[in-house]
Amino acid sequence: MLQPIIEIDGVSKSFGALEVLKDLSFNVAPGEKLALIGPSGSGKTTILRILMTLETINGGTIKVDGEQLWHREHEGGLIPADERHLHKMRAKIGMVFQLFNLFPHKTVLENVTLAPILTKGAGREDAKRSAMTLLEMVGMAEKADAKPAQLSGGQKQRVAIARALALQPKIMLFDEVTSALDPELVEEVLNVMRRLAEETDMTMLLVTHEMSFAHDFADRVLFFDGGRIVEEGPPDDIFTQPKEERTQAFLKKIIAAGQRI
Amino acid sequence: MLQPIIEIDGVSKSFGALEVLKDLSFNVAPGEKLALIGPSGSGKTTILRILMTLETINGGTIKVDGEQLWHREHEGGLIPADERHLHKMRAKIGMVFQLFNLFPHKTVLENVTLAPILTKGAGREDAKRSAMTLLEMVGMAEKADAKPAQLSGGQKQRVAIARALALQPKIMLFDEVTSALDPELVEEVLNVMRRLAEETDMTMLLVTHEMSFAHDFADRVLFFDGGRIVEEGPPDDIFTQPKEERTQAFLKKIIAAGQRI
Amino acid sequence: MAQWSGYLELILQGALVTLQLTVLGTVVALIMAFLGGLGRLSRHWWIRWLATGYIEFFRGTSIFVQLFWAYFVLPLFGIPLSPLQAGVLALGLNVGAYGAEVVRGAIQSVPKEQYEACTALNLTGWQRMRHVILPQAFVLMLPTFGNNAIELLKGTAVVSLISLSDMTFQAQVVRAQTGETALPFLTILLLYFVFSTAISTAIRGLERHLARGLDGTRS
Amino acid sequence: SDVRAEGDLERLKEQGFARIAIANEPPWTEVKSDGKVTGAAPEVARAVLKRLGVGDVVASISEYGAMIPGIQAKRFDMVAAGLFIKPERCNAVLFSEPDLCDAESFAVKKGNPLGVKSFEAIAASESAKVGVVGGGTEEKLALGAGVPRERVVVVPDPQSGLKMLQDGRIDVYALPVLSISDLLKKANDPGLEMFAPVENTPIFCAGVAFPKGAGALRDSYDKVLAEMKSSGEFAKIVEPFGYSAEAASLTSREKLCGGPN
Amino acid sequence: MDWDWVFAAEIIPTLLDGVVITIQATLLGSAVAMVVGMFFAILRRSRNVFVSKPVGFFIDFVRGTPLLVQLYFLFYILPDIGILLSPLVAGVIGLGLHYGTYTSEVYRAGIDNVPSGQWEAAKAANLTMPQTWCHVILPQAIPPMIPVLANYIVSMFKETPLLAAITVLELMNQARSLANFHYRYLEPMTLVGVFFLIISVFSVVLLRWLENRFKRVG
Ligand SMILES: Nc1ncnc2c1ncn2[C@@H]1O[C@H](COP(=O)(O)OP(=O)(O)OP(=O)(O)O)[C@@H](O)[C@H]1O
Ligand SMILES: Nc1ncnc2c1ncn2[C@@H]1O[C@H](COP(=O)(O)OP(=O)(O)OP(=O)(O)O)[C@@H](O)[C@H]1O
Ligand SMILES: [Mg+2]
Ligand SMILES: [Mg+2]
Repeated sequence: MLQPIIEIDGVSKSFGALEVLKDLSFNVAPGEKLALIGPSGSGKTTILRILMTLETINGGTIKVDGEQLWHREHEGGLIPADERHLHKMRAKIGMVFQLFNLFPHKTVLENVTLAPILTKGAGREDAKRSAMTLLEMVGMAEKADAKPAQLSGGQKQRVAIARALALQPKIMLFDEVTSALDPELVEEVLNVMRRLAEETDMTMLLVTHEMSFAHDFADRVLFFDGGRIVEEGPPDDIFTQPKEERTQAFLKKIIAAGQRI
Repeated sequence: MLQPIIEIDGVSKSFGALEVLKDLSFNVAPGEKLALIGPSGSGKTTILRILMTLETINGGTIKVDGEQLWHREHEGGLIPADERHLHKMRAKIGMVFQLFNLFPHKTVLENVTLAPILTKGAGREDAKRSAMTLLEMVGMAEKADAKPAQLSGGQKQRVAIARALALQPKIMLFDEVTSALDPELVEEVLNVMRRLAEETDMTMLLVTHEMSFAHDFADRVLFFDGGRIVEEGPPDDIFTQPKEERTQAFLKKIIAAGQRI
Repeated sequence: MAQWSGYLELILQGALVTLQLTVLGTVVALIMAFLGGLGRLSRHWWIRWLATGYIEFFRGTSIFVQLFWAYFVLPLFGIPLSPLQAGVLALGLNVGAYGAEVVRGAIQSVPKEQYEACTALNLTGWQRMRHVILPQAFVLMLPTFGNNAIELLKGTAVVSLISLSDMTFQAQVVRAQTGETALPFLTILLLYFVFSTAISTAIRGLERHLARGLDGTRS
Repeated sequence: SDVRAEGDLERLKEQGFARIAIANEPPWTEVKSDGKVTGAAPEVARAVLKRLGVGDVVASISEYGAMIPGIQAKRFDMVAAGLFIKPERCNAVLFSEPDLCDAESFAVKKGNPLGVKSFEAIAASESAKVGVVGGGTEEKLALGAGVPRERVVVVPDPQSGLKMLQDGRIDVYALPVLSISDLLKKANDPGLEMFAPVENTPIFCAGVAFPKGAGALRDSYDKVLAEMKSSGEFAKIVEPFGYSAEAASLTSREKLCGGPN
Repeated sequence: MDWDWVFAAEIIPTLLDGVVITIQATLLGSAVAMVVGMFFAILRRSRNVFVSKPVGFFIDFVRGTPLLVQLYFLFYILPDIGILLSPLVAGVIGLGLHYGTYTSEVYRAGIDNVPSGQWEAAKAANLTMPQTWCHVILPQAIPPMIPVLANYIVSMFKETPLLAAITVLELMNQARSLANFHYRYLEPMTLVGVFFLIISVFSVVLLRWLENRFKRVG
């Protein structure tokens, strides 16, 4: 088997007294499309935020692309990573947020070119050209000069995807990227993500409440509850013949709420 | 036939250039339970707000309980009513709002007793006693000393109903009183209103999107579109064999959205 | 050093005057803030004008000019004010003008649904203000009122310039007696800080007391 | 206004005290640490008023410049601060006969490094700065001798002026002899010395100032003052403060005002 | 007492000299306040409590005590420890420090109002801290601050008369000096009031404009 691109090993995380992740371990293979599902508060977002270094961890180790994420090797042991190391590691990872988090004072194009110019020293013209290609791909090229405030939610999210892609990360993290959207706008964003999954060999981690999308999209599904992995497997298994009681109960509730799986 | 308790005659209302009500006329009999239904923006809320004197009218006349609402008779003609006249007329009418509009700085009990004490000069103890009877009726007696912020939406709305009843109005206006509630809380409010409809002979005007409730509750249904009455009749007729095309289309859409009628 | 205790007493006498000015000034400021703030929201244009004129004039000109005017010029028009009266009046009117904008802003930020509920309950305009709008708006006003009170406290130092023997003035006197500058000034700096801390603590306490239940958790 | 003026003394008698303005500039005027008002000028006024039947004086400390406006604004009944009798002041207020006389002096750094002996010398020097008390006689002397405005530093009170001389903010500090000696004694600073009398300046004599229109009161005051001067009581009061009783007798108000007042 | 037009006309040039100093002190004081406020805001956010707590206390202290006394302190006491400031410099530092405590609040609020998602997006875009501040946070935080900061400049302008206490010959001091000299308070004080009123009417207009201009970000 290939060397995993993400190796999570015994990670724990608490907010104050609340233990959100408990001795969590799993790997992700390069190019794998992984869906994280589970009830609210089960820790899905927290994992993605830890991978993006937006939250620290309390215990365990994480390797990304063969290198420690939160630590540096030093005289045989591990010491906490410094900002320089984190900066280097972040270059491998991109993230798309539930609430888009576009920069409101910059145009669509500037949102996409900002990071390449600043962090990769890309030339202004080069950056623009690649940005336009990406905007083309997400169907937002003709809005390049608009400000985020002038866009619909779905359009914003497509720009946010282009922005994350502009750094050419090896791993993309998507945290409920459609849940803040009006129902009629969800599909346009999912379409972009479908194309992305088909056309690139990027590793993708997806947190979602859209079970049917997770089903189509993922190679493998992890079902979380209470900060632990309760069940994992290919989507066909998880969604049609879940083994664990908690998974069954969760899916039942989803179906009762009117979702197709 | 009895003298109508509400006589709306040729009323028109505009917001700026937008004509919201167009030469509208209809009567309401004493004790009648009337449901107003229709698509969004058709002017239903506006009628209730005009009856509650929260909006002025641009033309036509309204009589409530045999007296002009927005005018006073003067030397044979009609002149606009002054605040004193409006104050007198408002005593006949109570209203329950979509967003409850409880007074957040007062307890549940104080919310209910405030108006009787101030406007009817009720004694503090008398007012409390009647308020407790009303809170009993809406099932909120044990929360008498809570502040609104400590209540769920359904509880808030039940208090709001008790508050409106405390002034013993002849007419009660309900404007989508359940549409801001979580689905599981809707029923508790509708139950209170059902009891109210059965046990009192108050005149009630109800704006709602809950077709099945309108069906059970109302003696007569008015279907509005574009500021006019398109069709009216007993609920059985309107909901099961609507004559007008627009009514049919509206009900079809409602059913498609999953509502029972 | 024995003498110093006498001087300290002098400064404490000044502190008393400073407190007196602060309390009386705050009372005047509160009254003016409500008059001005409600006046700006009046239905009558002339009341609105009057209130706006008051607010803009007193916020527009400096407290110093107002103080010197009250002290030296008003007597020429037959309104002789004692230094204390002039100080209280100038400080109260000045801070009241700032407070009026706070009152107006707070009243306007009470949602319009609250007004509508009052109409539906047939409350009169005054009842609505007194029982529904002001109690809610007051909580919003408090923090800024606290800041205004501290501004007023600091403003009292300026009245030493019209020879009212407040704390700053007494520090000057002590300085003239002893030739010692650092000690009296450091003493009064400390006293002012104690006063302003007392004000902000009191306001925070009041705020907590009034806000109780407004954002309470559901039980 | 004369009708009221006749009543001035009666009024003072009735209220039992006179409001006087002082400057807190020893030995002219001084507030002790226990708040007691003393100094040569208030002591003289106190003794005279006692004989007139007015029990005591109540003093407010004021800038020199604010004293005459203060009298005009009826803030004080009189100024007993050692205000020099000068023609332009005689236009604004009524003076008693002279009581305290003193010559002008300079406080300078040890050895008078700039060698200034007159206001003209200050004017002639390139950069010498002279400190004067706001509204005092020295300000007019300095400006009159041609010292430019920027080099006449108006100090807010006597003590501040001395501090500024010590700190080198001013080069010369001009005040009457007795004031400077008192300040120097208190400061006990071997780096400072006094130069007196200042060349080209007369001996100045001060009197008590009354509002215009209080002529009757002033005349009664003068009468008692004259009696005290001849009985030697006057000398007993002023000489302990360092003033010469004789100097005051060598001149008169008429001479100092350059005419009747 | 009656208004004397001749006297009023005579003193206007002297008062204008004072206006120049007043404006100078206001502008310099504002510049100090802007910079100092920024430092206060940043230091108070520091994670090191040995920095944030003392700075917080200092800010509360300066805010809670009168500027007049602080000016006395700067002018008359600092020389004892060998720091001799000219009157205008002491005044500008006093104004700047005092108002710096206000502007630091404005900066803090402005920075806090930038949604936390912006910090996170910047991190996800792998920007460094300085890049995040310059390209993401400050461009969003500053525009809404501008009207508030301008408001404080106007307040400062109205407090410059305090500098009279440390012998700065600004407008108010010129007026007092004239009043002392001529024994007339009516005209100088009234004229000063009129000057202040004129300037603040202009500044109200300016402030309204700034509020409209910077109301919307992006
Ligand atoms: N910054 C924080 N401080 C305190 N608790 C937090 C914080 N962030 C998350 N939590 C808590 O951690 C737990 C896990 O949160 P997380 O956001 O990872 O859940 P999730 O699985 O993404 O849920 P959802 O489906 O609702 O987004 C929750 O109980 C949440 O309240
Ligand atoms: N204060 C107002 N100013 C301007 N337009 C208004 C105002 N209030 C209502 N309208 C407009 O009047 C029309 C009728 O509004 P109304 O609220 O009466 O509709 P409705 O039938 O209650 O709709 P809904 O079912 O959405 O509540 C709408 O087009 C609305 O936008
Ligand atoms: Mg989540
Ligand atoms: Mg409606």
